Amino acid sequence: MNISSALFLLIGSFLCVSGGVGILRFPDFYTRMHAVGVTETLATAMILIGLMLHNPDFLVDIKLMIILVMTLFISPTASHALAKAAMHNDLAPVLGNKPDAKKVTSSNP
Amino acid sequence: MFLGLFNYWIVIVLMMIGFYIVIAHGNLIKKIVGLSIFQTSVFIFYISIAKVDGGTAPILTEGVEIYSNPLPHVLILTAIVVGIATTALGLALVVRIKDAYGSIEEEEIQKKDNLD
Amino acid sequence: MAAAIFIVKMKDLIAVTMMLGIYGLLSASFFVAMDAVDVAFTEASVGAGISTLLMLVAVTMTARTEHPVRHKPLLALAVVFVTGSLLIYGTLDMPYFGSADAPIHQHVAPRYINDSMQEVGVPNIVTSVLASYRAFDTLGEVVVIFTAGMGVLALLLVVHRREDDEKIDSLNKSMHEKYLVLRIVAKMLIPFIMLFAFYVQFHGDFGPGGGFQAGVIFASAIFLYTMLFGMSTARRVINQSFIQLLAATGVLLYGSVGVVSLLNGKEFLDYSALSADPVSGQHLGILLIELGVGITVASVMVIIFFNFAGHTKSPQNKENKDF
Amino acid sequence: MLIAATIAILVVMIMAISRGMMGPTLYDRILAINMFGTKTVLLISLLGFVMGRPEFLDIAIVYALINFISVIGVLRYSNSLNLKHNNNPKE
Repeated sequence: MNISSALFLLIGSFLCVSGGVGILRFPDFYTRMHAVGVTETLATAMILIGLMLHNPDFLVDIKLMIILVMTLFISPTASHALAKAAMHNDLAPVLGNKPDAKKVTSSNP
Repeated sequence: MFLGLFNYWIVIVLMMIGFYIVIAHGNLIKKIVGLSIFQTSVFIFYISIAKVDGGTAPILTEGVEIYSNPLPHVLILTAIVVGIATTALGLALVVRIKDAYGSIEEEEIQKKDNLD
Repeated sequence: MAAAIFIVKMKDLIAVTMMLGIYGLLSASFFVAMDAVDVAFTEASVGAGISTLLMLVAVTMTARTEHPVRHKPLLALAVVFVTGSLLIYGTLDMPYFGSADAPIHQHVAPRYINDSMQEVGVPNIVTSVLASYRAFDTLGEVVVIFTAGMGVLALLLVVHRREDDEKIDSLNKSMHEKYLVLRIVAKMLIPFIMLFAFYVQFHGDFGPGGGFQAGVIFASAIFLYTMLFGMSTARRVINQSFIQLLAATGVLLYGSVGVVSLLNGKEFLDYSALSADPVSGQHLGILLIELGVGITVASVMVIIFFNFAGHTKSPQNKENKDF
Repeated sequence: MLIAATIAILVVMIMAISRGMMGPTLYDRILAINMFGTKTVLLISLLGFVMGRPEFLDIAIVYALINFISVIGVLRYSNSLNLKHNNNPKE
């Protein structure tokens, strides 16, 4: 295994874990979505590039490339759709330091 | 010593969870979910007994001697698709029951039947 | 596996459905770890995608929340506990996980693994067993799927009234603004998904894949279209009776391959009768059969989805008429 | 390194599941599913390399597609559901 591939994999794993921490620790839906949406795309790209560098086979590289391109399409689109749907159904974000807003968020199914 | 039987135990726990949902819950959709968990536990059982230590997927390539057993894979592959078809049939029945009785809770349906 | 335990407790049926989706993904990754790539393929497309969708549609059509259980679940718990411990007692005699000398690996499996390359000439043993050695079994499965599709049709058939085009267009326009980004991405993806389905269909001899998976993937592309462009538009593109015809054609294709080999003097579904060279006959037979399976599965899935999703609308229409 | 990445992804999957369980709103759960799906894609491609047979990336492609479709489906039908909820109280 060469160093560059290991480096990419390391960055990818780190981003993944930070996204995971984000989804657990952030206070409301929008911030969570931000954490996931941003890290997910980059982390996926990093890990897939790491695998590409790791692997000599051409066909496998192509398949990884397809996965990468599709993730780059799909992941932001899904995030967009999710946020839009949440906004449409009046899911209030937690703004500033207003503790009341949290109640609104949690009471909404 | 019994660590080698671990896979069966996971299967049994899952199966019992599915079974519990089916017998203890009155909601028909929940019952179907329970059935599908039960079903998946059977899939996992079949697949886990097909695994051979050190074997790889049963697609022939050069330089590989040990393959996992392909037969359970075949059975489960078809079973999954049949499973979704039958689940859809069950859900269709639930929808019709909802149309006819206005409810999908077992007890309410029975009450309505007794009234008639 | 925690997802399953959680499902028991949830009252909100939508959340249950979500967890079922996660459970499907989880079990599919388990299948990959267990070397069952073909099964993982199927579970990926079925368990995670379509079953979640169907459940969700059914939930939207019925009730969202579950009523609290009135009677105590102790009896059920006791029954479950007793059954579980009996089963665990039963496992004590079972062969250990992964041992190569378990009874299951002794009988037909070595023959499949060692001889299928000479007899069938297909590297993917799962495909060769599915479509050649156990073809009769698979025919039965396909018929079951076909019957289930017909059952759904019988239960939920909505007589489609053709809405006037203007209404469809106006609906289309309002949806267009709402789902603009999604529609564009979907337009890019749908051809790719369909192409990929064909790849899965015809590459099934060499890698994981085959008729069942391809059918499900193809159907899911149509689902995507239906969800984003509306039911009536999708019905304009894909005619319901045409789909029903296709579902029957798939089964018929499968069966007729069997009959042809019967007429050529071999046994039912013995493909070596299809060509002078047994191995190329096998290839041809597997190709045709997988095609039949793919057509049937795809069209049955589409039938199921159309009727489920179409059914949601019919009560609303009735209400409108009442007012 | 491959194994380390696999373990990291497994940890993240556990995090996503727990968010799916806790998730106060429906959208949190959908988010958790979406994240879980993407992580499954990565896990499967990594597992292929760990087990030494990386030809099976087709499964990962299917996952990426199906994940998208199911998220869209969930959103679409949850929307229609919420509309129904708003209408029902009058009856």
